[in-house]
Amino acid sequence: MTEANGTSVSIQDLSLNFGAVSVLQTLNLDVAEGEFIVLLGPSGCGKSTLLNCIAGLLDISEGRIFIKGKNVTWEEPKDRGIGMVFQSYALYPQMTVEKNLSFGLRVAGVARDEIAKRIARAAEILQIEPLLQRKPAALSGGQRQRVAIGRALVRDVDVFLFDEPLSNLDAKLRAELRVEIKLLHRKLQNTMIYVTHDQIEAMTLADRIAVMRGGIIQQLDAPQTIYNRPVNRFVAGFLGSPAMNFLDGQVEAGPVFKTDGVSVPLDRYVFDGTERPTGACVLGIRPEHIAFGDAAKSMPFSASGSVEIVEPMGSDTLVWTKLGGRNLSFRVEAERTLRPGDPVQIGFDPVRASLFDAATGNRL
Amino acid sequence: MSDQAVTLPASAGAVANRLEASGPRGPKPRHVFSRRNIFLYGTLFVVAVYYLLPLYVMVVTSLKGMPEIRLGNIFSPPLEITFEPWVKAWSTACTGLNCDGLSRGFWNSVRITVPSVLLSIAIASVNGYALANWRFKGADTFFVILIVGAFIPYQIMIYPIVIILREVGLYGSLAGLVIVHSIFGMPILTLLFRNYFSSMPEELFRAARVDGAGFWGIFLRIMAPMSLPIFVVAIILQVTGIWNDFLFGVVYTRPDTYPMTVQLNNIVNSVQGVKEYNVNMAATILTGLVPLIVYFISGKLFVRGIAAGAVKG
Amino acid sequence: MRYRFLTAALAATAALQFAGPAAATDLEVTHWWTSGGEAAAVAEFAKAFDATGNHWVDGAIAGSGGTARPIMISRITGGDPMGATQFNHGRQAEELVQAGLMRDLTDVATKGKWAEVVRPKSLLDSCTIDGKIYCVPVNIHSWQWLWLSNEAFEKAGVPLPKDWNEFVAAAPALEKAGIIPLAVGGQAWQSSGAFDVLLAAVGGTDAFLKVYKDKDATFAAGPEIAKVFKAADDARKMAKNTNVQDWNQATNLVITGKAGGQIMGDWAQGEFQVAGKVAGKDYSCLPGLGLNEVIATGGDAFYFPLLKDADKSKAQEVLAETLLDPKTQVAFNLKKGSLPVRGDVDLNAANDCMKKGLAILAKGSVMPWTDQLLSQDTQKQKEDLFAEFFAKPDLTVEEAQKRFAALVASAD
Amino acid sequence: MSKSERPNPLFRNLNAKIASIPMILTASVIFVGGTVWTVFYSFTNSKLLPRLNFVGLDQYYRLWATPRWLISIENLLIYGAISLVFSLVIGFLLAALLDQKIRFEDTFRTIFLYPFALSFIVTGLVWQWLLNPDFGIQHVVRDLGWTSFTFDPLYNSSIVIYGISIAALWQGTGLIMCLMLAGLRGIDEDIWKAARVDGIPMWKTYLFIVIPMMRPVFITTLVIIASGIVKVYDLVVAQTSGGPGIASEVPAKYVYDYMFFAQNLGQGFAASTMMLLSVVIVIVPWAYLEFGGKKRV
Repeated sequence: MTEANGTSVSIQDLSLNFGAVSVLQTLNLDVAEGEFIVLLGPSGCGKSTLLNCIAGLLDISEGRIFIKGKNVTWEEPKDRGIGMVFQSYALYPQMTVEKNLSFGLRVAGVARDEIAKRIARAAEILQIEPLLQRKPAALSGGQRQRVAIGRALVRDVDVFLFDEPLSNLDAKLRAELRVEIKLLHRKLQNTMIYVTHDQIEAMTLADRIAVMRGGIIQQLDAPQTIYNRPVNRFVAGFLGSPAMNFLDGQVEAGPVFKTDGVSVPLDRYVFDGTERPTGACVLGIRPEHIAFGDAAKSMPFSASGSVEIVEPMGSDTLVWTKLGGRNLSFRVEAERTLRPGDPVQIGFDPVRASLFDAATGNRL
Repeated sequence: MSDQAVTLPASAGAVANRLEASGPRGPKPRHVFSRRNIFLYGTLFVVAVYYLLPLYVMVVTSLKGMPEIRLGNIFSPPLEITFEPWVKAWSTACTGLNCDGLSRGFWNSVRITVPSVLLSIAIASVNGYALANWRFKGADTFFVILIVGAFIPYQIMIYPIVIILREVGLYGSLAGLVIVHSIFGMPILTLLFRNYFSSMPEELFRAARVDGAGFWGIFLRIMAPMSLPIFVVAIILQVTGIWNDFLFGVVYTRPDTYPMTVQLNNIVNSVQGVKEYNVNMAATILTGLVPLIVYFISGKLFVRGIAAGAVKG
Repeated sequence: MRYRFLTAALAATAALQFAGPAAATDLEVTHWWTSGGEAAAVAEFAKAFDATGNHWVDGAIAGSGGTARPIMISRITGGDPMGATQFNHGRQAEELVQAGLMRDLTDVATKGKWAEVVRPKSLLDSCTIDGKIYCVPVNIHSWQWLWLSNEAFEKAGVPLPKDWNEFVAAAPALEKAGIIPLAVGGQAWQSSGAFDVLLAAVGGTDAFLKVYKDKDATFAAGPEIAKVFKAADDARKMAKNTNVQDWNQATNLVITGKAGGQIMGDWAQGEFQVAGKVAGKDYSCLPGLGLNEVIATGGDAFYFPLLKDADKSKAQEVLAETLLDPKTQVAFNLKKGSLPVRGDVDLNAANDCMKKGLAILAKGSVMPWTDQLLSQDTQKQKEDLFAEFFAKPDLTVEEAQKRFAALVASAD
Repeated sequence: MSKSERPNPLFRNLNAKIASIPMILTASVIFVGGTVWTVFYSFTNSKLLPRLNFVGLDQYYRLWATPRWLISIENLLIYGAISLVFSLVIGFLLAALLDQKIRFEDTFRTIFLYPFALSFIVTGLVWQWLLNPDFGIQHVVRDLGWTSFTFDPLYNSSIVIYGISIAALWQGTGLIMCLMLAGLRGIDEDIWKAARVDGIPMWKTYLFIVIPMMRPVFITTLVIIASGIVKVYDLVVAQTSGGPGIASEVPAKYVYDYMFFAQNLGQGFAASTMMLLSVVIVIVPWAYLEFGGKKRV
């Protein structure tokens, strides 16, 4: 993962317009050799479009794309040294698994024994040897996606592109294959660019996550950084399940955050810049960072309220209460039995919180 | 829907049973002669009679002798079955001095239909594929022109095409006729193929591109093998259309290469004395036989292909 | 050039002697003669031509001339001409000749002394454009006949009419006996032709020429033509129960006694013959509807497209000669029911009706017909008008005459 | 920049362009070229052969003063309205009936579809015969004793165009039914389940839910029906040749007759141009909206 000295994929000032609609806007992204990058965002954010641009399946309007130091902006997909895995697997239905795997190699005129060698290796890695003579229609979803990955594998390329590869699978299979992809990456040490809207996949797989919205990369960082220090309210809200709590209010000199009868001292909060802003802002705090009961009392901020709703999740329980007139959720251990109406004491350490400008949404 | 009719009440009945012993229990009874069924099959049957009537009359008449036709009722079955009219229609009916019936026209039609069907489908499928997957600038404009072209009555185009064919020296040749059929088959076929290829997963096409296949590689190795239903539809439409064509056949061929429809028209309109309805009907059925057989064989595939080519827009 | 003329002349001579060239040449001949009598007649041509050692490739196109002509013209203008083709002589092929697509037959005609043998002379005039001869007239067809079913009149108990007026008078009796008085097929040219016949018979030759030759629209709107329209009105009333399309289907109604009569050209006679009917006994004919015994010299002619192939060109000449050969003329015209274009042939075999026609011809009572006088365009408009007139009883005589006059005014 | 040259836009998708040459030629040379040529010569007085003798709009004045042309237009409108409405309604109803999970569906479908395999010439001949009052349906019914029964649509000027439509519908509804059936099969089963649970009557489900969902099918169907309507020719020729009189004339026949029978190309071209114009006015904006401009990502 970390001979990150060489740059594998480099995108410079890339823009893509469809007529008057701008889909990607002056985008820059450098992916290091062997790095696992996840492009994360809601649908329509341009993440798949970006991936297709990298693959050469879409012609870009502006900018350049380098793969392995070579300008591939105008190259055909096959000449870019990439392999790609699609959401719908995109297996050729009339060909057997083996033919599916070898199609690209046959097109490229690779020698027959070399093809056999590569297929054997890929089939071994993905454990699909028994399936080689079957047609895609006779495979389960998970098997199909393995074959689709295999198709990228046999190409023996430097860069793997994944376009929401697990979205069509059920939850259990998704978790299994997620692990397999991670193992695969560790084994192959290839550069991988992975598009998903699933934050768990992003968090578990990525070396770095690029959170996208409206054709712009909002934040590009390691998963933990993005989780803990989101650069804006969008990123903060998009990552994390259950979602971060937001409280609208004011920052006043002190600094202190105030909203309907609640004031949170911000002495320990690490501001982004050196300036101490004041004015309308939003305070975000993740449910797991809210302490409960006795532990809450020792927090720099603490308040009391009553339970509104209880959502048992199995491993823990999500409890909803009100703070300053707004809904606030927090986690308690599954063993705790709370009922609506029970009084609760909550508290948190502002160092764990995030503060966003109410107007721009940017982190303060 | 019918299986729900069985399963839903069954489970509901299980619950009810515990509460009320006399309630409905087990599968919901179904009546073969329910009002719905009588209406449904009754309507279908009546409509089917309307559709079959002409065929019935054709077959029955073609098996009757002329005296019987003159006396009788067109719907009554033949008292005495004769295959004479069929033999005559196939091998001895006259047009002018040629008295070899439809037999010659049959082979001419085969010679015209086969290459025309192949060429028109080859062109239209590639067009549809290029339009669906490789849209280049201006392609849509040409496509719109093509679709509008589908509305142009053929009669209007006869003269310009005569001139064009004359200029390229193909007038009167089989090749010329094949080209004409390909041209006029192009709009609807291209529309069908374009719709069909558009409905295929885009990712498949992308995967093939990543695999390094080019325009022709993707078409021949990925798209075409997946497109059996739409090819069947195209074949059916073209075989029927070209086999049944009269206008181009008569204008762009010579008498010794007249297709079957032209000869049918000649036989039917060459009234020598009394109209021989039985021979006409036999000739009519014979002429329609090839497309009819194609339909009967491939009916199911036709619906499937139509679904794929027409439904997704 | 001189050499070619020489060989052509030699070939023509050879053909006349029925010692055809050794190498048989296939010559495709297109025509629209497909009814029983017509097919029998055309077979005579084919027989005679094959006897010269060449081969007649028959290109019959069924339907009417209206169906066949576009196909012939497309082929000639499309650069794939046949060896020879039928047209009605007159103005149908005018433009093809002007465009230089048709072959000049002047040399063949001079050799064969056509100018002397073809009679009446107007036939050859119709083939002549700018002093050159472009076609071979093969028969004389006249439209002006009323064919009557003797059987039908017997059944209705009325005597055979001697002219149109008596025929109209007999109509109610025929109708009462369940007989259609007048059979007029549904095709437009039949109603239009019937009107022209009425115009020539009821209005007279002068009126006919005034309208169609001088294109006198005022006259066409006048009282004399109104009389013709009155007659046409009678005709359509008598014909209203005819449910057939083809002319020979209509003739067949007369043959079988289901209809009293039919206004149709002399080609109808071929149908009577094929059906084994005898003129004077089973059927009767009234030339000029019994009112104006004049024969129009319309008819069929063969035109020869200009061909590149020398052998075929030679065969064309042979065919041209053959068509006018006295024996062929007799054989063909007897079958076809038309009159031969030569005055010097022996027609003893001719039947009653044909002899009537020959007698009129011998008297020189001839007139030109619409094919020679009017363009196809005008003909077609006329057809449309009379098709509508005959099919639509609520199109009044006055309205129809007004439209007819307007048509004459714009005719060419 | 780098070693890869910016490709000339003309050569991008080169293979696709090469493959589209037949289409481009057909569209531009035959359809556009032929049309332009036709329109151009409609301003001349060409007779048998095209010639450049311009007469301005004379051919058009004459066209619109010709009763036969006016009748043709009127007939086309009637025929078009009948074909459109009845093909769609009958086609849809048959498809809906067949979609009820019935037995013998294949048999019924084949029965409804087979006429489509027959040419208009054949169709016309058969129906001309069935509708002939002397030995067709009328004759048979009269023989059964109902002597005043009259059913002679092809021989009655005022209804002949409806008579012609009988055969047209017989021939064409099968295909429409097939298209509709395909469309119905493409509807998500869950829609039906939802409608059933909500207690929506079946006809309402069809009318308000299913039909709106079948828009693409209706569009393809419309293209097929409408192009058939404009082109109607053989059927009329085979059944009535435009008769009785000129009561069942249609524009395509007018064009053909005047171009070839009357040897008046100018007039035929003028009529063609009017037909083309109406097609273009109706179709082009729709076709462009439907097929042009729409970009796929």
